[in-house]
Amino acid sequence: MADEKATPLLDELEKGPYPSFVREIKLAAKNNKMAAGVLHQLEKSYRDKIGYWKHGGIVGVMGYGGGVIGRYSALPDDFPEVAHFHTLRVNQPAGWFYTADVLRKICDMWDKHGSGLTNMHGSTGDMVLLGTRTEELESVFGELTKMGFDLGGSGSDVRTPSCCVGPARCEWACFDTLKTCYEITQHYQDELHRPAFPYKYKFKFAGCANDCVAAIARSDMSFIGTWKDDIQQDDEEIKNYAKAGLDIQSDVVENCPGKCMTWDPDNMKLTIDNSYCLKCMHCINVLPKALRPGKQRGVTILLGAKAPIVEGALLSSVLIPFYDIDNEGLDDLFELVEDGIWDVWTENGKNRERVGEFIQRVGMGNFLESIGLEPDPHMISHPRDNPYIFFDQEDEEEEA
Amino acid sequence: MADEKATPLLDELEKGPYPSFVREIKLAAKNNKMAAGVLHQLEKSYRDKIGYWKHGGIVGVMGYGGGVIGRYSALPDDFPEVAHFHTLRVNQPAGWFYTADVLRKICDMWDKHGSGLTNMHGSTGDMVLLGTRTEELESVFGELTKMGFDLGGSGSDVRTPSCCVGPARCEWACFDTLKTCYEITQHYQDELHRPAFPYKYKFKFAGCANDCVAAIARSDMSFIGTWKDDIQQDDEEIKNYAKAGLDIQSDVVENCPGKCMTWDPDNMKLTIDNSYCLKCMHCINVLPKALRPGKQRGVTILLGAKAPIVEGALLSSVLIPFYDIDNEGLDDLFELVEDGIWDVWTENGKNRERVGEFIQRVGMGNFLESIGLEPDPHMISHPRDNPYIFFDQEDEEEEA
Amino acid sequence: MTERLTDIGPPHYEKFLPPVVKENYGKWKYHEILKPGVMVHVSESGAKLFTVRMASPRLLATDTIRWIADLAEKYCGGYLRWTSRNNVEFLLTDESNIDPLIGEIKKNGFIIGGMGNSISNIVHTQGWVHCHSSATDASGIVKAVMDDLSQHFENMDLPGKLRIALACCLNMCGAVHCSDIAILGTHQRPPRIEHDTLDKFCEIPNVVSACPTAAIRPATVDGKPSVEVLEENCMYCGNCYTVCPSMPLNNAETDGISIWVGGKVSDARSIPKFSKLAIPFIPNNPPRWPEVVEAVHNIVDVWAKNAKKYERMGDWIERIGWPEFFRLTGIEFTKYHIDDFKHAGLSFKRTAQMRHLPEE
Amino acid sequence: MTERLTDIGPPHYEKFLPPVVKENYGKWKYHEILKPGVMVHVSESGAKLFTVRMASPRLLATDTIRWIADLAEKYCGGYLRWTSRNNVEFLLTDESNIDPLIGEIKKNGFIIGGMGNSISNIVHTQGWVHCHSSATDASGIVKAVMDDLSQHFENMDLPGKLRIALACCLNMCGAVHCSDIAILGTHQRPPRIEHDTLDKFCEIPNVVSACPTAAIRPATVDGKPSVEVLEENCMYCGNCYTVCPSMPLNNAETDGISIWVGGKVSDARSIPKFSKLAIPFIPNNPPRWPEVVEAVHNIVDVWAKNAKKYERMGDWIERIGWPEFFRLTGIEFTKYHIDDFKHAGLSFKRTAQMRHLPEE
Ligand code: SRM
Ligand code: SRM
Ligand code: SRM
Ligand code: SRM
Ligand code: SF4
Ligand code: SF4
Ligand code: SF4
Ligand code: SF4
Ligand code: SF4
Ligand code: SF4
Ligand code: SF4
Ligand code: SF4
Repeated sequence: MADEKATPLLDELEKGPYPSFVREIKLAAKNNKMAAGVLHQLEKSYRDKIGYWKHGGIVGVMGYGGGVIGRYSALPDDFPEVAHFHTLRVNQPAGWFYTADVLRKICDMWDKHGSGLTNMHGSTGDMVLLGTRTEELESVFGELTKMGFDLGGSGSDVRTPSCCVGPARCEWACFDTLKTCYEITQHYQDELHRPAFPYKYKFKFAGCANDCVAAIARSDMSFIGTWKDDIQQDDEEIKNYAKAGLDIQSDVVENCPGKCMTWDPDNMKLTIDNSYCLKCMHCINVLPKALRPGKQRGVTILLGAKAPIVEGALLSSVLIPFYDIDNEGLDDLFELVEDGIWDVWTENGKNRERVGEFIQRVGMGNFLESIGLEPDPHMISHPRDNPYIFFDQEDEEEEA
Repeated sequence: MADEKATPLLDELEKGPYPSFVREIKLAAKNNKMAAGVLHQLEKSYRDKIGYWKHGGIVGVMGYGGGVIGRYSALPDDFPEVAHFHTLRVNQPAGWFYTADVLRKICDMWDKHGSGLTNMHGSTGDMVLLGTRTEELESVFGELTKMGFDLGGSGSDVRTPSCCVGPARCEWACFDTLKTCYEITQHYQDELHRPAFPYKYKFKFAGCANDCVAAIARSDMSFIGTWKDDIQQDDEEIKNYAKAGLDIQSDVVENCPGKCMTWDPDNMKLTIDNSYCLKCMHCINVLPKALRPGKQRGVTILLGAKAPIVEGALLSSVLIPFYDIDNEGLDDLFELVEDGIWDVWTENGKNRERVGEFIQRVGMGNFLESIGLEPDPHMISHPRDNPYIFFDQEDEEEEA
Repeated sequence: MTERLTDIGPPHYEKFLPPVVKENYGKWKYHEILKPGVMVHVSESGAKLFTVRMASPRLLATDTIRWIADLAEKYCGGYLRWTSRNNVEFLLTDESNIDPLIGEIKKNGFIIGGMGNSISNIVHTQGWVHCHSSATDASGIVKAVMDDLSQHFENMDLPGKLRIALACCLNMCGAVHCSDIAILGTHQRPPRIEHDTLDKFCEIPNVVSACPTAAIRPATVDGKPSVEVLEENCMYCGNCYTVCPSMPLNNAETDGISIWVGGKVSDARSIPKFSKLAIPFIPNNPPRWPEVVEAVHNIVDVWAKNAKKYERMGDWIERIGWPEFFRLTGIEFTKYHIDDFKHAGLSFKRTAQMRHLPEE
Repeated sequence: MTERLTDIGPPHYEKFLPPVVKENYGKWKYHEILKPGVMVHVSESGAKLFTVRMASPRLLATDTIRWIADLAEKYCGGYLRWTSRNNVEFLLTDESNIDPLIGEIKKNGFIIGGMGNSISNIVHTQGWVHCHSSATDASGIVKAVMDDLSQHFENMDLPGKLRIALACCLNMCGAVHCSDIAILGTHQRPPRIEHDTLDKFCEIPNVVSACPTAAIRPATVDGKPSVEVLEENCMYCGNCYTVCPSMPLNNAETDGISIWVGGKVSDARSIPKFSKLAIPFIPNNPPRWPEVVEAVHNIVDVWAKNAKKYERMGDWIERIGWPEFFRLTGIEFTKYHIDDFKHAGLSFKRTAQMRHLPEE
């Protein structure tokens, strides 16, 4: 054990053009013992090719069941600074907008009470404050709430919702992602902080089918903006693109999954059969000055995405084909979620069964019935191809 | 019970332009009591909306475990003529070719020993002799073998193989479907007549991807003709089609799933990037005088199709991407089937588990290993998307 | 007495090949459909083989087979074949024989066609004529449906081939699961258990393990070993009945038919696919099943009117989308259409790509 | 003492929106990428908002955040945001501030880019920095891979967007299962059972039911209640460890990485899809995992060279076919690539449509 403080392996990762996390840990380690501890334990992990963290126990702030991930070093004698190394998940502002001011306040607080290390942001969307001791948790929480921040979710609760930048900066937002995200987050504060579900429940909001927040892949309830009427089209701008050398035929028309576009090169005229348009965004993406989503906008609401544990990964699938969320508001939705989905899932879901797995187990048809939604062919990519239909007894009586 | 012989409901089915099965039954019923019996029992079924056949017991000819389906009327008192009504499955000649002569001989025999009713043919491919009594079975069998015919399969055995008309009349046959069908049938006489498998095993042979015998949908082992080199192309004939008014662009090029064709209307020149051709047959189907399969021909062998019972229907999937069957012969194939597939399946398959279900249960990778075939990316539509890999212990030792 | 022959296999096909086929075996160059039901194959040698395709009800009396043999003798040197969809093919070398042959065929009440972009014969099964498993008859529905569609057999007036198949129970004999339109006999009730005989005819452990949904449990009824069925788990697959005669499923009140669409077998253009549920249930209504005839007619019509050239039913539906299929056909979409078997999740729409239907 | 606040939720986002955003909220008309890492959004009002996107290692020290805040104050009126892939976005209204800002960013060793057809930041997780479950580190591999690929972050020289993600175990935090390239920490051994503590820390029935393959059975070991694992049924998913700390899976000898390709999230052109297995296993080789870097580099290169404009990894592979993907990348195809989980059969090639590879 030559130089206890040497980190020859991690030092290798200070080299190279991309910003280095090792530089960050060292920066924090200058004034912060916990950061130094994590640096040295990590160097040992690099040497031994294995992690040295123990399964976290239940730690948290008073009255909350989530928001803190407990973490303990497996080698507390060697790295006493990180004997405790819990993280706090701090609910980010919708769209991840900050001011210089508020960031500095958080930094000051975290230097005082934690490791000085953060994740900006965690994969769910939270600001992750990386590493502190159990006895600091209440102080951190107190200072956060004073600044107007609160903790996000962890465990079997509503997880911190997140959204794309949406109408704040994007010309394609088909609904107000930030407002919806904020309002749903506020409405479900209790569900976010006090786990009462079979498993986690995530919300994500993307303003259009580009899905810049990966909602369809990683949220139990995914909101994706769309429209019903015709794409707004500016023929002059299309000509400009064509004149500037864009190959409308091969770049736009041939990539259209709806196969609903034709290009007349002689007249530089693009024609869209909007009744076949799948609202995929491709043509709009390529011709942002010429094409825009229609005016009759809303969301498609999809249900059930999750990572592979246990039954294999799922993508969300259509639950509500179209909802004019900005005009019709959230009340009906709250009702559907609370009195419908959560009620049924909480009542009948197995422990650690995400809502997507639950639906597959009980059957989408039964699930829809239990939450009071009509089956709609937009919910499926195709009808069943196996003949194993469970017929209701009632229906039979009628038919017989 | 007015007129015992009246069949008012069935009579309705003598009307209309399509040839009538009722007419056939009545025709036979003129001279044949069994045919009359089935007519009247059927009329009762039409009246009552239910079938009146009992589960068949085990009946058959000496030394054979298959080829006869036992059948008894559920109402033998009302319809004593069909108290027994067994069918014989007679192995058809490959390609369903007959001479007038041989048909007449079969008819004479069947009038004597059976109902005078047939199915030309059953869905597996057999000539089905519809309805006789247990005590007639040996006589029928004796007369059939004298004419050079034998029984087909039933039960857990090799089922009667069948094939498309192939090189006998079709210009697109990429291998000799009739010869292969005949030789495999002859080679597996024992397996065809003496059930020794977990369940049935069907062979079907189609000369090209049009699959005129539905091999990929209903045979455990499906042979489908294909080629490796370039489509044979006659540019003059293509011009003729175009001149005659065929729209090569929309009818041919735009329907090509390989997206590998281009049409130059000015020079009436069709160009195929054969390296991307999927051998789907479409362009050849539309331009039979101008395009033909390549010269380097063979088969793709696929495994596992079946109807839905129990685990859901399966289509066959690729086992051997390409095999030059006409030149390399059947010996290697017999070895693979007998010492490979059947050995493993018979040893490890569950009762009533088709080979396709068996492969899904044990895993294609393991199955290939056990039959000694190398994995090939042509066997899959895509690699796994779930992370649940069972690593071999051996591999790990090496890698560690 | 002569030796008892066994395991001789089928006769060699060469015995039955007409001379023109033997001479040109593997040497065919191209073919042309001359008119509905008539095609010619031309060999590299220039030889020609004419085929006349005749519809058949499949269930044939020996007298009809003799009549067919006579025709073959008169016009085809005695040669003929059946097709994989149970039609009869007369194989001629003398072109001038075609029309007289067709004349005789029609005179006897048979029709010709089924080639090219038409509806060919309905592949089907036994039904009430022979099978113990059936939820409906086979031949009767086939006759009624084909009477209605025979103009599409006799003409080539469709966008592409249309293959209809019928199976009288979920065992699905034939390739009905991959048909443009599949007509399927469907039970709606769990098996009736004949406790009296069950122990005698069936091996209880086999019965229990036969059930894919584990709905069957051993039970003692009136002192006898038997089984019980958890009715809410039963999906009426009939697998128990196949292994145990004392558990019949057929039921005059509740048996009937479901209709499936969009399957195919060929690899032409698109890959093979299964048929998907269109109509979950239509009660049996013999002798002519008018509701089934009407339902099939409607689906064929809507497809024929809307599909592009060469577009099989399934490819057409994939292009327009299932919501549009249900809208155009007027078929009701119900919870039964949504899969709830093994791979159900994969049939949910896992994308935001969507066409909104016109508001009506 | 003041009242303890709870359930206040996050601050309202409006507090942090720059004035130009508030004024033009929902009124943006179009955008243009001006150069790598710099874009402008133009409002219906004519107002312009410039965005400069800076790479971030995600793991940030407070001092770096303060430096970022300082830059925002100096050039952006104090306003900035983070993106959904953890990059920093400076929000400017004064175009002339762009270059000085970029100058300061680069001086401090950060880079800008990640826009348009480029590689953006690698979404990733905790690894050895914080998680108990990890089969590999996260940040270290990300750094090594991005060092190698940074030219594709700083330039828009690719056919389409390329999204890489990393998760350090099969729990797959982040959306790695739908990434163009996913780097996944992978265990290869069943859990070690710490029989001493198991009864104390874990509820045995929970542990038993947590296993998706039913590999875990209750057992008594040295007189203590514990469990045993049927090793041949274990697929190293780690679900048992999640519910029971006494069953760790990590193993310095056999842990490592698998590589997955062709997933996507957006609905643009094609629908979202899962990533598929490319390389089943690469051993851990810290600090710079050269084999992983090389493997990712190769896949990116082959894709960049062969894909058409806008063609995401998965769409490209679907066009050329998986056999061609394996041929072009030189990656070995093994039995591990063939699915054997729930929906395995659906990934078998159920068609005779086939491209034969050139013989080499
Ligand atoms: C911190 C974070 C990773 C990161 O570095 O960003 C994370 C970290 C953990 N995740 Fe996660 N997950 C994080 C986002 C995700 C995501 C992405 C998302 O939310 O968009 C997913 C995939 C989407 C999903 O929910 O399916 C995800 C899927 C999982 C799973 C698998 C769940 C499943 O149903 O398949 C587990 C296992 C479990 O829940 O038992 C898991 C469990 C965990 C645990 C709590 C470990 C455990 O077994 O208990 C990790 C704690 C690590 C630590 O020591 O800090 N984490 N986890 C992310 C949360 C930060 C935040 O709040 O912003
Ligand atoms: C006669 C025939 C129908 C017809 O009218 O054409 C037929 C009739 C029966 N089939 Fe079949 N199958 C017939 C071709 C098929 C086909 C088509 C084929 O072979 O190409 C299939 C679908 C392909 C397949 O094998 O999967 C087929 C799939 C079944 C099944 C479901 C098997 C499965 O694995 O899913 C059963 C049920 C069983 O085996 O227990 C079955 C069972 C039966 C039984 C034996 C009924 C039973 O439960 O034991 C039927 C006897 C009916 C009777 O009274 O004559 N039959 N059966 C066909 C055989 C005639 C011939 O030899 O040419
Ligand atoms: C005679 C027969 C083979 C046999 O050994 O008996 C046959 C014969 C021919 N088929 Fe077929 N096919 C025959 C059953 C099939 C089947 C099997 C089935 O229907 O169960 C299929 C698969 C159907 C499916 O995909 O579901 C089949 C799919 C084709 C196709 C592809 C059609 C498509 O577009 O998907 C072609 C090509 C074409 O017609 O352009 C084809 C083409 C042909 C050609 C043109 C081949 C040739 O050059 O000789 C033959 C005349 C076609 C016609 O009738 O228009 N044949 N053909 C079968 C006639 C059945 C009948 O009586 O109607
Ligand atoms: C800033 C950000 C949203 C946010 O709230 O943070 C964003 C912003 C924009 N996205 Fe995005 N996307 C952002 C994450 C995503 C994601 C999510 C992800 O990567 O995890 C996706 C889905 C990726 C996938 O499919 O796997 C995403 C798929 C797209 C697409 C569709 C690309 C495609 O061809 O599949 C577009 C359209 C385009 O670029 O032509 C798009 C277009 C855009 C536009 C042009 C929208 C606009 O008009 O403002 C924005 C600038 C694009 C750019 O960077 O080139 N954005 N975008 C995210 C930046 C992440 C980063 O730092 O790199
Ligand atoms: S998801 Fe759509 S609305 Fe949201 S940022 Fe991306 S492109 Fe804009
Ligand atoms: S949004 Fe997509 S589907 Fe609609 S017209 Fe544009 S490219 Fe086609
Ligand atoms: S499968 Fe091919 S070779 Fe056989 S008859 Fe049909 S078209 Fe001809
Ligand atoms: S055979 Fe099919 S894939 Fe090949 S060129 Fe012709 S249409 Fe295209
Ligand atoms: S489909 Fe069913 S009822 Fe019809 S013949 Fe086959 S087994 Fe019998
Ligand atoms: S019909 Fe099928 S599901 Fe119902 S009890 Fe019998 S085997 Fe089970
Ligand atoms: S992916 Fe696994 S190891 Fe990595 S943070 Fe998530 S749970 Fe922990
Ligand atoms: S790692 Fe997964 S498969 Fe293995 S024992 Fe644990 S839960 Fe079961």
